[in-house]
Amino acid sequence: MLGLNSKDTKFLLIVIFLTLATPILLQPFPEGSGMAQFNAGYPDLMQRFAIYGIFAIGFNILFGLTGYLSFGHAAFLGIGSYSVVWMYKLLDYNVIWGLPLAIITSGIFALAIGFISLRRSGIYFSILTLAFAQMSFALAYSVLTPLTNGETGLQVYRSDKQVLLGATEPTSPHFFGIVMRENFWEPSVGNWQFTFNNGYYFCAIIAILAFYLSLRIFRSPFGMMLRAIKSNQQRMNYTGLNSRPYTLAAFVISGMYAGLAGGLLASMDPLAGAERMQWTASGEVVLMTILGGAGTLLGPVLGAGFIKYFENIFSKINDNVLHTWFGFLPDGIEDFMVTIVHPFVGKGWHLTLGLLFMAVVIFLPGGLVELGQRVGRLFRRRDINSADAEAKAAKQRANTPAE
Amino acid sequence: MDAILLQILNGLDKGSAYALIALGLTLIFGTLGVVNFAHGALFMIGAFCAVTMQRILTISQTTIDESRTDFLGNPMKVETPYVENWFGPELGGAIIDWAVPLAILFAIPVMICIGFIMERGLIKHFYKRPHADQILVTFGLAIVLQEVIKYFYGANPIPTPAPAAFTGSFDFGVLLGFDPNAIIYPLWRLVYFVFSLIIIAAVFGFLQFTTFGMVVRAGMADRETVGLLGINIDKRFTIMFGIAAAVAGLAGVMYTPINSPNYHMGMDFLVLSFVVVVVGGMGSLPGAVLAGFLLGILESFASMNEIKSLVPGIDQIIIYLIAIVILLTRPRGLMGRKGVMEE
Amino acid sequence: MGILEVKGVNKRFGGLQALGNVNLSVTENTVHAIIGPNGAGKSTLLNCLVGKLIPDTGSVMFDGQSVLGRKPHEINQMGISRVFQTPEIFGDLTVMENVMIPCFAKRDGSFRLHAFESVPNEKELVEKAEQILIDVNMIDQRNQHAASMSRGDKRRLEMAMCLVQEPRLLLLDEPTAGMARADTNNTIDLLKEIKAKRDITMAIIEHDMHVVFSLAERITVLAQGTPLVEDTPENIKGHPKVQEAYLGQAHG
Amino acid sequence: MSKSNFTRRGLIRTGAASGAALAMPSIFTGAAWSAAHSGYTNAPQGDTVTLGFNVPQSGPYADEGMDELRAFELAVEHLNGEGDGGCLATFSSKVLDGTGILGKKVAYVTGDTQTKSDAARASAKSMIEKDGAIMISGGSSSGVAVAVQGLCQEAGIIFMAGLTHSNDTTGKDKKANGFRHFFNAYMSGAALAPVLDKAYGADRKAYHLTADYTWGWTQQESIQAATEAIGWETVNNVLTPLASTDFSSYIAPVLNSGADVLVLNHYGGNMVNSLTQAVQFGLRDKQVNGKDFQIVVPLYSELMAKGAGANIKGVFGSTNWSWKLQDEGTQAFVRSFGTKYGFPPSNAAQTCYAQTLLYADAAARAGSFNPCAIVEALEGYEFDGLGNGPTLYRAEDHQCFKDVLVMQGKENPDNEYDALEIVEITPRAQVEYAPDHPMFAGGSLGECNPGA
Repeated sequence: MLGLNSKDTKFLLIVIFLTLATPILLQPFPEGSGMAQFNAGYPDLMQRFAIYGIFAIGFNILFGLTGYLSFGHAAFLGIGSYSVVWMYKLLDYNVIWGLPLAIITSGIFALAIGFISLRRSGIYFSILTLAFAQMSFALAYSVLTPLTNGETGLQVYRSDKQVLLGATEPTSPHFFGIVMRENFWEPSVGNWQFTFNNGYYFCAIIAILAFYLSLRIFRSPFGMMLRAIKSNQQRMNYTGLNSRPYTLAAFVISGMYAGLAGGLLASMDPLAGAERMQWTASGEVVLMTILGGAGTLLGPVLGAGFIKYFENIFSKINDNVLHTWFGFLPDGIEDFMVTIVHPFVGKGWHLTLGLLFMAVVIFLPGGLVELGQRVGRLFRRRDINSADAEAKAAKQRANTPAE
Repeated sequence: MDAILLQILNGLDKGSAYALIALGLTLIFGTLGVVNFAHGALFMIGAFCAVTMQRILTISQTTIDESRTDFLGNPMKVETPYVENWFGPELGGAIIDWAVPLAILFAIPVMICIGFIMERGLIKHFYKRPHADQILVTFGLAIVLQEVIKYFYGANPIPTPAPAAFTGSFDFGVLLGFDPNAIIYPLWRLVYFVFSLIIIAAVFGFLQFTTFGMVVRAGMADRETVGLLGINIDKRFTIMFGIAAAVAGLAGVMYTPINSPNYHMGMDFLVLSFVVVVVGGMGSLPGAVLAGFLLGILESFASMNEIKSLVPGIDQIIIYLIAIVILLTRPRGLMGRKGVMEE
Repeated sequence: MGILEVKGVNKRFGGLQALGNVNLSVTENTVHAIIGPNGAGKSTLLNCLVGKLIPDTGSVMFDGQSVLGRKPHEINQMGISRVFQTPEIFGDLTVMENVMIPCFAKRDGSFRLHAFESVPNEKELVEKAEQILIDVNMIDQRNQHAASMSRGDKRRLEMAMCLVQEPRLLLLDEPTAGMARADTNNTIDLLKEIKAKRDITMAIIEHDMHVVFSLAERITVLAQGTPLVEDTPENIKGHPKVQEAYLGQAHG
Repeated sequence: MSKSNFTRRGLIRTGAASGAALAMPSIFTGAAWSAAHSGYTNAPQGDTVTLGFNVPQSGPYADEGMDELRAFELAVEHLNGEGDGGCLATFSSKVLDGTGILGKKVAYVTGDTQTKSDAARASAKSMIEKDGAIMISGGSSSGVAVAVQGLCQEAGIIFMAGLTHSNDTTGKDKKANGFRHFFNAYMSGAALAPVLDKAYGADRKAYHLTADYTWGWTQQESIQAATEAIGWETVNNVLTPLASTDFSSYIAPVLNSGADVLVLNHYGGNMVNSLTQAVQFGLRDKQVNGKDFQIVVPLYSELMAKGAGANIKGVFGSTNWSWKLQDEGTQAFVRSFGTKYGFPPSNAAQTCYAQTLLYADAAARAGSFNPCAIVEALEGYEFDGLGNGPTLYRAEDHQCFKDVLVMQGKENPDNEYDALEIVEITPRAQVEYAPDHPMFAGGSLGECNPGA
């Protein structure tokens, strides 16, 4: 189906199901319980999961397949966001104008940056991409303020033209009247409450398309060529293939994915901040991809979810919350437990994240996907021979130097 | 003319700081083949060695001064450092004043220990892993280290002044026949510059003239052969990691009076130091030093008003611009070897 | 006129004259061996043929066209394939994929963005790849990871990857280096079989005289960067200059 | 043991009969974040009301964020009738009685802005969407304040800004749902100029180093205008990259430029480093044009003063408030803060404390949590007793007008909290400006947005 073999079709269907059921799956705890803190099924975070998932899927097409480690992909994220907000400012709040533009402009920038950077390989390539992204960030923050609104971030002002804005049109991002920030269904079952948000489903559908596209690329001759480049560039050249156009195509495609993700960020929330282009943001997508499992299809998405979850959920756990959790304990023990946990949550969420990074890299060289596999293998020992593409990719990565 | 001389001086000084950090990074990469994203954190820990030294020297005896009140109206607590109690305010004050230079003695063993622990406990398991894994695990370590420092020392910058003898500036202009105040430069920065040169020279001398250094250099060139000769290269590499950590740490200690240390100063330097190392050429020590000075001087020039008025914002991007130009004209940086980190 | 004409090629590395005035003519549909002691310039010559090195002077013509200044992939597209001393294969890919890539390269040229097609759907290429795997007796290993195979298998795979492109000239750089006797003989048989089945020119650089004399129709002897003699195997065997070159090296 | 509920949904569920079957699908055409039956976003259900405190907990301003958080916690305590009540006793409005707000106990959630617009908005959104916060407060930079203020306007939530000093927050970027208690760059300039005139004379040449982003520019523009008004000449204004940690190449040419005053339009780590390095250059020991060279730092904060250590001695700057003030509001606040935490609060903390009380008071006076009712209650509101003297929340731009403090680095501080001393309390009249002042032009408040 859809040009996929039955195994991939099954895989795709599972991913579609998981994506569509996210608002339910991420609300496992009833409201009012101490664990409700860990629920992640609210629109903003779900949107971020989908958007950063797209970002990481795209990054993986470059890094996972070709092994070229770009440290500047955040630049395309920023360019995508700026494109969309500019369309709001000039035309109207319909995201239909901005999103294609985001993909095109980031594609053009990726073509230019990739054309120059891909003249070098290995860490020299990484530093070139980093340099371009950092320049974009520094300029966006300062000199280019008329274009980017600098520190504050680009946003729509009442004085903006918005030439297409109709009288009855929503004044926040929408897709032909479907307003992104609105929820179309807020059911509750017992103590569980779920939020079905327009914006999330908009992102989710695009994310599924993006995933499907990446699945096709992985299975295509082009994807095979990219893996061949990662494996042995010398043989590639002596097989009559020039690797540069392939890597450049991969770079542009992944840049367009990043632009799309940036555009979606601005579609959910009409503000484009310059920090989106900083090296830390580029580093974040590298971490997401490797953490989840570079070169695997689902890994980068898992990595993206993992990091965004920590950023948004763990950073909000303060001492007050801790006291609620451990409130059932006698006072002395309660305070003791709070003291123990305190450094790892709230303002210490970075510490937890750092420790988990290290743990994953040390114990799971194939990333989170490998964890899934190990667990899976525990359940079906016999099926070791199953030629699971994911497992292979994860194993390969562990065995061969990536760049 | 004097403005240009001043910026050259400034560039050399900035460059020495870059070179020193890049040197440590290159030592680790060159000897161990490990991309160490925690190097900035080592620099930061070095700086906090100075803070710790200062804290130790100012451990105080608390007395209550009934004649004064604090902000809540309670009798004022007056803190007198024990050092001042023991040696008298004169000498004791002088010792506290010299906390930063004294911290060097404290930092060397601490940093070497940290280096050993890092290498034996973590890095050694990553020699055979892909560079991406090395980056991730050392980056994770860097986050953990800086968060630990933040937990104990807070996020605010902590003032760690240079000894009083080195505050103020030196007037080069008068020496060279310019007007007074034409070319002045802070004494402590001059100290830092000389200190950097000494450390850089020491590292090169060590590698060039000692048997240990010779073996390590041979190991950098061809690890397996040296291993075959029956030399325990691993142990030497551990020591090398300790030395690199110490170099980073000392750079941090001496930098504290210039830049009040805070927990994220390592990350601030991380990207920059990688750019320096790569521009110099992966694994090349002379390249790292050369690139450090080059970037320092060009950065100084770019921040001159005359140049900024021609190209607004040039000082924001100059480092990256130079990196791009150099990498496009010289594929492996200034002095990089072929085949290193190129796959 | 040979399919490959090397004329007056010189190559210096600093003070070292690696190749001095090399002339070489390889006739179409023959197996031509280039032998010589270590440091004779065999590998340098080979690298000049495939575009990895550019000679200082001289010309290299393949089928009437100069290869000089062309990139390795362009030279390959002209019809020259190369087998390396240590097998260069795509270790992360399966055996089948390893063979599919040259199939695509042959059909599509240097670049085509076939990002949304499916590999198994390319029936024609799949058949071609399967056929070559049958030819080299590797069809059972088609889904195996290339990196996990033995050295002999990797060599066979590499040859399959070259042959599937139907090159007009196959360059072999010490194809039996480091092989056990049995493997060497298998390789000789394989090459003989290949030669028997199709019209192909082979240029072999080889140390092992057993291999050379089993396969070669013409032999060029290189010493110190210069061709000493070029002749049939029978004539080379007893040639005094050749013996001098080899023995001289053996003793000195 | 402390126990409280934090999620809106928890409150809804415990309020309503639990165990309801699958609710009917309700397809909204109005905005999200709604509790449909109340008419405004996140209307509190049950017996608590949730406030969101969004402060930097990681990044360079983490300590300042922690101080803000302390003040918030203190304010919540006081509102709920715990502790000594703090400023409730001194506040000119007497509607708050320590029983929460409108009879509802105050609960709160916290988040990390990371001092990045994106992260701050993500954090604020999670408070609104997940936790049902009805007001967001806090923050330590203008970029974040403007970003979150915009979000709150869209969502129909009240934003009570924390530390934000850029003119834009209540100028170009002002929003009907946003309120700023903190002073701004214009006020800093207006307050500093007369003091500088008195201390250094009218015949001065100033050299500006300015952080190259929005706040830096408005700060520089304001102080330049104010000092030129007293007769100073501006020799040069050099923009420095935000990421700079070493300002030596910018400081080196200063002495030779003919300037005799260096104005550092920097904040946070930038300010600590540039000031430290300028002092290291020996600028303050020099004489130019026959006068002692001077350094001015227009915006001070206690934490940055602490970071700069001895370098700050004698340097003039301005703050919104100081714990050294002697009015009874200040004393009440400092006493409860100091008793609870052991050290005096920063002016960022005071602003956050005052903002929380002001919000609670406005809700109490309006008799509703409806954002539009609160906007109405706060607009043009005159009050006193929160530490800043008589204060006005101006209706036109939602900026507070009150006295501004000119501070100077103290020569012999008693301890690390004693780095600054008050030089002058600049009266409110002197720092007032017309709502359409050119430095604040370009934006409009728009309509208050109640959300649903």
